Amino acid sequence: MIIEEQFSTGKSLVHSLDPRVKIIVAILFSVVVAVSSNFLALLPALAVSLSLIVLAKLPMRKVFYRLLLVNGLILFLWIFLPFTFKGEALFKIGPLVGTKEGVLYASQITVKCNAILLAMIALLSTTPIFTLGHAMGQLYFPDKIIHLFLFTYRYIHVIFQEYRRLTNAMRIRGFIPGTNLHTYRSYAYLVGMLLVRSYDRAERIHKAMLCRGFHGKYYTLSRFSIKMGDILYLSLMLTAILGLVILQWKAIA
Amino acid sequence: MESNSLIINLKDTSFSYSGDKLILDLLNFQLHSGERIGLVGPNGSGKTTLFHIIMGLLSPSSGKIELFGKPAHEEKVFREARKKIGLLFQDADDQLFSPTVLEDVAFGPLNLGKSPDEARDIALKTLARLDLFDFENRITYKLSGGEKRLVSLATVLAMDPEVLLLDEPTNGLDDETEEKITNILKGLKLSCIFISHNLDFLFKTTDRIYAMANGKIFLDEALVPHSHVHTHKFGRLPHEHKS
Amino acid sequence: MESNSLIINLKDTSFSYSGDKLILDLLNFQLHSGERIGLVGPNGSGKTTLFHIIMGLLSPSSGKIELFGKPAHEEKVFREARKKIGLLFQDADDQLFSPTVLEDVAFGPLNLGKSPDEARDIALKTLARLDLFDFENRITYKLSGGEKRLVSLATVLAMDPEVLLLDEPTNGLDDETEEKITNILKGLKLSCIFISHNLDFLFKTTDRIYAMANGKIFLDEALVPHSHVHTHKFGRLPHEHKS
Amino acid sequence: MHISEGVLSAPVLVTGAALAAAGISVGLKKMGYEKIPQVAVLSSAFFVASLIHVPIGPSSVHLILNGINGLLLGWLCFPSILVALALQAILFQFGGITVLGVNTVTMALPGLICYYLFGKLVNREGGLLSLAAAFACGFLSVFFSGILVALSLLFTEQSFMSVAKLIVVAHLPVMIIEGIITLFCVAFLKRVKPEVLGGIYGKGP
Ligand SMILES: Nc1ncnc2c1ncn2[C@@H]1O[C@H](COP(=O)(O)OP(=O)(O)OP(=O)(O)O)[C@@H](O)[C@H]1O
Ligand SMILES: Nc1ncnc2c1ncn2[C@@H]1O[C@H](COP(=O)(O)OP(=O)(O)OP(=O)(O)O)[C@@H](O)[C@H]1O
Ligand SMILES: [Mg+2]
Ligand SMILES: [Mg+2]
Repeated sequence: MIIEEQFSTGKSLVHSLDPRVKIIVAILFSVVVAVSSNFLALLPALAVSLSLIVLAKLPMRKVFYRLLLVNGLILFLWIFLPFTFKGEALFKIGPLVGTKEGVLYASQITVKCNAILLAMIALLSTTPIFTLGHAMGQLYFPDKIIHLFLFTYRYIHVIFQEYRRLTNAMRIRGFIPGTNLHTYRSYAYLVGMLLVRSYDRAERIHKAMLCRGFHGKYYTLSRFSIKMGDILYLSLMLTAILGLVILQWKAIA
Repeated sequence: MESNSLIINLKDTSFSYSGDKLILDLLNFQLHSGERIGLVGPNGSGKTTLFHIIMGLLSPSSGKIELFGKPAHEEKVFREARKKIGLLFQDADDQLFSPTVLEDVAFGPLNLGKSPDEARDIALKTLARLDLFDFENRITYKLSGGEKRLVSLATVLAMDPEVLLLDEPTNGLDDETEEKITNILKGLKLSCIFISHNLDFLFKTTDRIYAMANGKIFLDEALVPHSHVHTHKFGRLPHEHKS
Repeated sequence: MESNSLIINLKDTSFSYSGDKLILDLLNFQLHSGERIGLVGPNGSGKTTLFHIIMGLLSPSSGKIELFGKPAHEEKVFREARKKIGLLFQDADDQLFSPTVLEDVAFGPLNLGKSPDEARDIALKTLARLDLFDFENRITYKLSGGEKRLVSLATVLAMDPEVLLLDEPTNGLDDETEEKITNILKGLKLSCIFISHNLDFLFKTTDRIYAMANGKIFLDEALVPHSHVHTHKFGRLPHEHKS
Repeated sequence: MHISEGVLSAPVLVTGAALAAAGISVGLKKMGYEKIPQVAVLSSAFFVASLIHVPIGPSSVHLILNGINGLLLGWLCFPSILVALALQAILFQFGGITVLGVNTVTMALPGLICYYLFGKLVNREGGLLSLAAAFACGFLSVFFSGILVALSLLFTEQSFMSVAKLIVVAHLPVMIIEGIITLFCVAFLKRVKPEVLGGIYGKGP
């Protein structure tokens, strides 16, 4: 099921790290890689995130499948960029001229994108979503966002079940989706029904909260304790990220 | 349709939801054309699951399913079969998703390729057949529990199925409505399986009663009247004896 | 708390959802301290609605409500009362809204002004009392139906209520969990009202059973054992007699 | 509709993040603590609904529904969409951390615009006008999103011109489908439970 957290359970070093450390590293790493433009920095970055994946001991096939799914837009760019980018001709397909600059630019995007994706899988997807929520709370993200985030993920599961039951109801009555008004109308009704039910459920949840003395204030109980390993890992990763910054900066200069 | 032909045939079918406990355990079951079967069993014994397996909404982990003589292991075969097998869900809230009763009842016929006018006609006739006059513009979401049940039944009957699978059709109905449904179902010339905890209802509407337990189905030959002491739910209120 | 004092007192209370059908119709009902009451009634008879009226989650269209001797017509009185009356919702998914079990059970105590450490302590003790060891870090949405019920009960008990209102606490539970809950509830020294369709459960846990119908509540004095002939569900399979 | 990590330039990313932060902080101000469960459950519903793939010819597209999200949530569609996108990024790596701001703006801003343009019209008693407004809401919300995606690509690199044009054109069928779905969905809500359509603040903008 697509809403399950496929990579969140495991016994690797990465899984056991303090989630706050993982969030900080993931953000810094993503930002630095996203603004880098030189292969001298990008290729090492890709190496870093690959090693994180290896450390996390994730099933390679599943990771690869994820990458494949997400690289759609990138593939799309590859069809265009080599031909629309002005520069030195590299190859020809019929009347189209592919430029060296275009190919380089497309490669740069590809490396960047995958380096960040891999790091996100290795760092964020290896943490249960609720733990991430709590950790973000401790990192001073706005608490309304945190509670919205936690509540939303909690109820995605309930609503997904309702969605499944309604689609079953459609299937057993011979519904076969096609490109026609009947299909679109039926899906619109399905969405409408989900919204109505969610509205009712929200009301019941609010009542349940009132019954337990809710008066507009949320509390969190989670505590994390930073360990020696976390500090070590954090310093190592900060050094690596700093290295990437220096590489990129030197390449420009 | 020739009589006595095999409509549903489950051979050594097993199923579990999450890999642990087997809900169906090498279950064998057959429904022939014209048969009327009642199915009883304790809560959680897997009756509903069995219906969902038959309809192809869940896939068995092992075993074979044949529907109308064709082996069914892909969606395509189930899609054809669903045009001929009508399922009533246990929870009426799961069955209705259109804004109005008319649209919901017409949904099936439309899927079978009827024109909007024909579908509307069929829907109105089916509603009339269940005495649901003036229901067509009611909002499904606002129907009472019993009304939802009746309309759900209408959505199934509107597809003119050869086989009816009803999951606790009398659940939550008042006595009057229950009698109405019982009479309607008695009158239908269809093959059918009715899940119910209400033996009285099953005696009136089916020919044979099976029981489900431990992932298997048994023919319950011992379903004969016997007597013992019990207390009764609405002692002082007017009540009928069921089960 | 003196014994026999009036805890809940509904006088001529009426209620309807959208102005049409009266769900509660001049209903009178009283709960005294120490009383244990079972409430039965057909689907849609308004049992859940009654609980929501008592808790101030719905407002009656007419009539008077007194809680702990105080007339309750404003949110403030209900807010105080909710600290002493624990309500278990019919759908456990409405009750368990926090990500983890510990947070959910501690939610009530925190709102009552306990410190996070105290709340944590209370939560852990309540879980232990229900034999829910090692549950604190479980994810609520991943619990099974029975586990969800037990944890919901823990969230209510953690607030140390004087009165328990449970809406179908044994619904959808397997026999083992049902027995466990029955035993826990038998042991609690609280005033309570339990809604259930399961008479067996009500016999074991309550002293008196009321029935709800036509918007009113009746004392079901005729809930005494009597005997008559009937057939039995699982004739041949091993079975227990319930209701 | 979201842009992958690594495509956009730093200035575009920063601008997106800043705009998103502004929208989100207004949204959060307007969202009292007691509204959180309601916004969250609706956000979950939108999240689940966006997993629905509707066929279009031989291929299929997933629903976006940012128009109707805007109609129901107004300014609160910023936090709602932010949370949904964050979950998508963590669960299946659609989008990501650095593009979160840009993606939030491309989805939520059109929703908000539709809320102000059509919120009142859609809630009007019956009539063709209200249905037309619903269609326009679904259609334009996707159109605006497409434009915003195209703009963020163009500001990154001039050579994205043809890609950007293609993205807008390729979304034309999606706009039509979203228009139709929004129309029927609004019609459904009006008949079944108008309170939902009244939006989180009660009655339109
Ligand atoms: N979606 C699901 N995921 C996991 N377990 C499930 C699911 N649905 C049902 N089960 C479990 O499978 C078992 C059989 O369920 P099923 O609904 O088929 O029983 P049933 O005989 O219809 O019971 P009832 O009389 O209560 O309707 C139960 O133990 C139930 O908890
Ligand atoms: N939010 C609501 N809006 C309108 N009608 C409602 C609402 N909730 C319940 N009803 C209606 O009020 C009546 C009483 O419902 P209630 O849930 O109180 O019954 P119940 O006795 O608890 O039934 P059950 O045994 O099925 O739980 C039903 O007819 C129901 O359709
Ligand atoms: Mg069942
Ligand atoms: Mg109820």
